[in-house]
Formats: sequence, structure tokens, C-alpha cells
Amino acid sequence: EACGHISLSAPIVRLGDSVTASCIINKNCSHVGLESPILWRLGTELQPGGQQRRLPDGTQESTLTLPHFNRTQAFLFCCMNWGNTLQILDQAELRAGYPPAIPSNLSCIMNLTTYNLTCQWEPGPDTHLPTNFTLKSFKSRGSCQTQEDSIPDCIAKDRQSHCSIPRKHLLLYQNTGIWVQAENALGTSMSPQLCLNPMDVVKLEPPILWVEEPSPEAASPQPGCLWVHWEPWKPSLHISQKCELRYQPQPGDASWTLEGALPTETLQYELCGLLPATVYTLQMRCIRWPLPGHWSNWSPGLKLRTAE
Amino acid sequence: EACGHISLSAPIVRLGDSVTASCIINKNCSHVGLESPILWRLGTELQPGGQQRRLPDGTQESTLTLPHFNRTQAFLFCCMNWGNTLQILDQAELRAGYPPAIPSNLSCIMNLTTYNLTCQWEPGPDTHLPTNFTLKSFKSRGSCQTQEDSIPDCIAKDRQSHCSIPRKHLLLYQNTGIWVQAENALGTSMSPQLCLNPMDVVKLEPPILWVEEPSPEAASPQPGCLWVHWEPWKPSLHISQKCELRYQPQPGDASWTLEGALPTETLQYELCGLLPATVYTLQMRCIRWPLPGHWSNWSPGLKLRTAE
Amino acid sequence: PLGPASSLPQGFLLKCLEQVRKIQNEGAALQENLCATYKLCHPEELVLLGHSLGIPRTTLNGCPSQDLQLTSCLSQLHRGLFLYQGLLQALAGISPELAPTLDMLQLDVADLATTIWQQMEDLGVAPALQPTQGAMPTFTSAFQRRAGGILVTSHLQSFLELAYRVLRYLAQP
Repeated sequence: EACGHISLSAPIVRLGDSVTASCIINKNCSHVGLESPILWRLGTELQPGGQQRRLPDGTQESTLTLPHFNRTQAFLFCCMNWGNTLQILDQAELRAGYPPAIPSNLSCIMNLTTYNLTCQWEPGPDTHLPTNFTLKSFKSRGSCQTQEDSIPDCIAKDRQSHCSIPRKHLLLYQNTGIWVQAENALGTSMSPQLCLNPMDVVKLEPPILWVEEPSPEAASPQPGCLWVHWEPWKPSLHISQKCELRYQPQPGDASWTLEGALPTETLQYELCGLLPATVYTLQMRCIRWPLPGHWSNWSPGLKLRTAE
Repeated sequence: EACGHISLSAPIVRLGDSVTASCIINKNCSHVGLESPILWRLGTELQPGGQQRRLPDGTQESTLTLPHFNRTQAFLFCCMNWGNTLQILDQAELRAGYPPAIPSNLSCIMNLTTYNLTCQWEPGPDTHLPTNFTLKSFKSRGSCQTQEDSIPDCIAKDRQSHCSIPRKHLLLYQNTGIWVQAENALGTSMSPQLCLNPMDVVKLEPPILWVEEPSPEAASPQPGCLWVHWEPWKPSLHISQKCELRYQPQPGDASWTLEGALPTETLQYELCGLLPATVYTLQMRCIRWPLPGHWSNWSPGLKLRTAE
Repeated sequence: PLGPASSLPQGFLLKCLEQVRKIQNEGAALQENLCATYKLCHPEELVLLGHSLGIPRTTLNGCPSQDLQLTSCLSQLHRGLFLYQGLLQALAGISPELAPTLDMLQLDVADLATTIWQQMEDLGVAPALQPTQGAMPTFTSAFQRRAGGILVTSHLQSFLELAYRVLRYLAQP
């Protein structure tokens, strides 16, 4: 049976708080003289101030208080001199940090490839302690005041500030209450709750712009005009959406010109009012409409040259 | 309860062999006239030659024999005319191919990063059938005639001709009997057995060649000589090894010159007999030695220029 | 009973139209896959099998374009979707490759049924109790599940074609 045993007031404390440790040397620790002083070492430095006393049952106990423990982590050793070497009898890990701040900027995006609802948040300042982030959610009829069915917790991986709720737990067209909970040894905090319809936070991928091969049948554009063709992103074919076009003459120092509300059915558009014999960069983005959604990113630039 | 049921002499046959199928129409298949002819379709082509008869219990049975089935896969349909449409009553999948050939060229390499023993083999000609390859092995004292402890089967992933036995199943310095078994619906075959010591098939990664920054202390090379420095591959530091150097003047049309048996302790070597003011490409490789092993690949080329 | 379009929120109708289009795309993908992989391409060749397996079919005759009664139309739409949700569940185990498509299709049909049921509740026309699923066919072989998949999806597509027309009519401004 080991000679020494450390017990702590608390293994984890707030940074700067005090910690009290006691080390008991059990009496049948025959190797050492029972009166030898118990020594404390924090990391590599011996710690004076241990109060040693003999307990009624003959065992020795030393108690040490560290008034302001302001390291995030350190090992505390209970030791004794034996022969002329310092012997470690037990070791305890001390940790200090902060309770988790309230996670902020919680936002979610519906991914149409995986049909997962991915939410992300700002975790707040480093707590210096292992902190678990859990995305909690429930299905709700109204404005998320009442919980209909619960949804299994989504536990973020270590050091990640996002989590994805799989499709099978979602009702895509019903309000869902979502918040994130942060928890560590010093406390728990919760973000404000979002109330959203998963499909209303869908973010589309940009459409694909393409150029029609010049051919006799193809309508040759009027002077100062360009024919623009595009294809919506395949997984969003069932979603009614509106798109925007922006263009910029080369070299690209002039600002972008925006051409809003393109026709959604025809998937082509004659862009006019352009300079002749000039190369333009065209980009397009789309958004679920009239139902809510997020704008896609701008598509990669397509370079087209207007006729002479 | 479904009207028709196909049974096959065998769902999988050797390519070119015959297949016999029978289709029974149960009598309580109320929708059809009991005397209607049972029709067979293979893929999209109707198959004449079905022998139809009434069984004692009143059910109708048709038997079809395909004398030489030489497709690797096809669907066989048992049908009947109903109203004026051909109705499918049951479908069976026919497959044909070959029993597995004996896997050849079984070889293994010990990977010092993962400490897995990875073995690979030639699977032989395509059998056209789902074929499982399993790496079987056992620990053995002598020359693998007797099996001491078995090692769990290593099942190759689909269409892969390699498998890795994890460290925890291996005794690195004891003989291990290894062979690969191939199995499909038409048979099983086994490769010849290897008997090897995992560490004896270690393949090192090449050493890292480096150039000493010219500095006053650094011994400046004699005319026509170059100082070569290298570091063994870190995970092989505990392995005694020998290395070889090869060099080639630029432009690289001359053949390589080999400089064997470099000193293993000093990790540097003065290479002489070179042309002055010439750029040489140097490469090095190492092998576990004197214990058995495989040569590493040649290191990436290091370009050094000899003095004027 | 409710008059036709007036009382249905535009958002509800647009959501339903989007959901129907999604289900139709997934149904078509499942049919294409069954045809490509198992050469089961024509539902009309499987009518007899459908009868013998007792695969139920439902139509949407409660939503005539003239004198449309919203309550009966919505509840027939819900009942139909509820039936197809059950039929799709009965097809579980159709094949490892098709399982994801079938799962998504079933989840989306259930989603649409929920959207409609909640709208009926909001309008105060929902029956007191949710419907309970009747007896479902049991598919005893891989072939029956695949053939059942062709039949169920083709019935569902026809049902949704009608539903789409009704919803578009109701969504007209």
C-alpha cells in the first residue's frame, strides 16, 4: 500500500482562487521515519508552508494552502526525504481557468448536398479547461415557445465550434428551436435560442455560367450585348429561386455593375449596354425565393468578349 | 401471396455451363387463367423452349434450360400475358464466371510508421464474380510447419489486392506463416505460404541528404571531392543499417556511379574522383543490415557543385 | 367546410409546391436506379404482381377543379401521403445502394404530410386523431421489394402530379 495520498479541496478552481491540499502518510509506511517532514513540490519548486500534524491514529498529515493559484495547470507532489534523495509519494494535477462564456453569434445553414443542418457559434474567450459544446434543439409548432419533439444532442468535436444535425432528426419545413450549451468543471452557459425553419436557412451553391458555342442557329448578340446562359445548381432544381448577375470590364479596376432579378424560367439573358470589343467578367448568384434563404456565393468569373 | 416463383438449378455457374430454371404459378393466383402459358424472358429477349406441365396439386410449372449460359450477369423473368400486357411474376439474377485462380506473387513489407505488416498479391484473371481475398497467418517457431498461435484473418476490401495485419497481432521477431485465400461461389484457392519474420521484410524510408553551410570551421572539400551528409530516417534510428550512394554529373545523360558500403556511424562521407566545377546529383538509399530487410527507395536527388 | 384558395397562406402553398417537386425528383431517381440496376423499368408489367401482393393505391379525386372543398381535399392529400409513407417504410431493405434514396424519400413524404396536417390544425379542420396506418403488404423477396418499389413510386408520382396541379391552382394570386 502506497505511503502517501494527496486529497485536494478541488482539482479545478477559478484562476487566482485558493487551493488547499492535504497529504497523509499512512503509518505502515515502514520505510520512512514517522516524524520526517512531509515536503510539497509544485511543478519543480518546493513549496514552504505545509502545516504538519500527527493524527490520533498515528498517521502524519500535512496541509498546504496555495492562496492564489494562477497557473492553468500544474502538478503538486507530496514528498519526503529518504536517504539523501527527495522521494515522491503521490502526485495530483491542479487546473485553473474560467467557466464558459455565453456562446455568441449562433447561426445555421442548411446544406443541400448532405441535407444536414450545420450550426456554428463563437465560443468566447479560452477557458483553459476542457469545455464541451453541445448543440441542443427541438421541433416546435409555433415560435419555439413549446417543445413538440426533442432532437438528440449534437456534441461538437474537440475544439470545434460547429455541429451538424443529420437529416433524419429534422422536419425541414417546421420551426426548430436551437441553442448551444457550453459546459466545463466550473460552470455551464447557454446561448440565446434561435427559432428557424431548416429550409429557410438553405444556402445554394452558385449556378454554372456557360457559353453557347457560336453556331449559325445561335442568335448572335446585338452590338454591345452578350448572351448569358446558366444552369442552377442541380440539388436545388426543385427550389424556386431568383438570381443576380454582375459584370465588370477587363482590366478589372472598374467596379462591378449589378443586373438584378433575372428571369428564372429561361436560364438565359441578353445583357446589353456594354462597350464593344471589350472582355467582361460575369458572375452570378442565386437565392431561394420567394421563400426565405441565403444568397449563394458568386459563381466563378466567366470571361466573354463583346463583338467589334 | 405472389403468383409466380422461380427456382434455379444454381444462381451462379461457370461461364458456358447450362442453367435450368423452373417457375411455378400457384393455384390461388386468382387473377390469371390457370392454363395460360408461362413465358420466359432473359434480359429483354423472350426465351422459347419452356416445358410447361400441370402438377398433381393443380399448379402450373414451366421448366427452361439454357444450355450454354455465357453472360456474366443477366436477369431471368417468369411472365404471363394478362389482358394484353406481359406481366412479370418473378425475377431471378443469373451470374456466371470462374472459380478464383491461385493468387500469386505474395509479398509483404513491414511499415515502420504504422508497424503494420502489409502484404500484397496478384489476384489473377477476373472471375466476374464477387470474390473475397483473405490474408491468413499464424505465428510459428520453426519454419512455419507448425502453427503456434493463430492471427485473426485480414479481409481485403473490395477489389483490393493488399491487406495490413496490425502490430498487436504480430510477433515482430518470430517466424510467421502467411498465405492468401481467394473464395467465390465457384471455389476456393490458396497461394503458396510465405514464412517470414516481420522485421526481416522492413523497408526503410530513404535517408535525408543535406548540405553543410559553408563556414570557416567546415572542412572545405579537396579538389574534385564533395562532403556528403545524411540523416537516417527517424523511425529507423534503432535499426543498424548500411547505405549506398550514387552520383551522376549534370546534364544527367551519363549513367549513375555507385559508391557502396558507406560508414554507418559517421553519417558523412567525402566523395572524391569527381570532375571539377561540375554539378552532381547525389542519391542515397539504406537497408537494414546485417539483419535482413528491403532496400529503401533512392532519396530525392541532392545537387552539389564541385569546386573549380 | 372551407372555401377554396382564400384561406390558405401563400407561404404554406409555396412550401408544399417545393416539397412536392423535391419528392418527385427523388421518386424519379429511385425509378431510374431500379430500372438501370434490376431492369425493372415498366410499372405496367407489374400490375398483376401488385394485385397479388395487395399493394394499395390511392387517388386524389376529392380535389376537383370546380367547387373544390378545401377540408376534404386537404385531408385526402394527407391520407394519401400518410399511406405512401407507410408503403415506402414497408420497402425497407430494398438494396444497400438504394437505401439512402428510399430513406430520404420517406422522410420527405413524412415532412409534407406534417406540413399539411399542421395547416389543417391551424385552420381547425384537422380530425381529432392522427390517422393510423392500415395493413401494409409484406414483401418476402428481394424481387418483390424492387418490383414493389417501382409500383409504389409510380403510384406516388401520379398522386403527386394531381397534388401539384391542385396546389398550383390554390397558389394562383
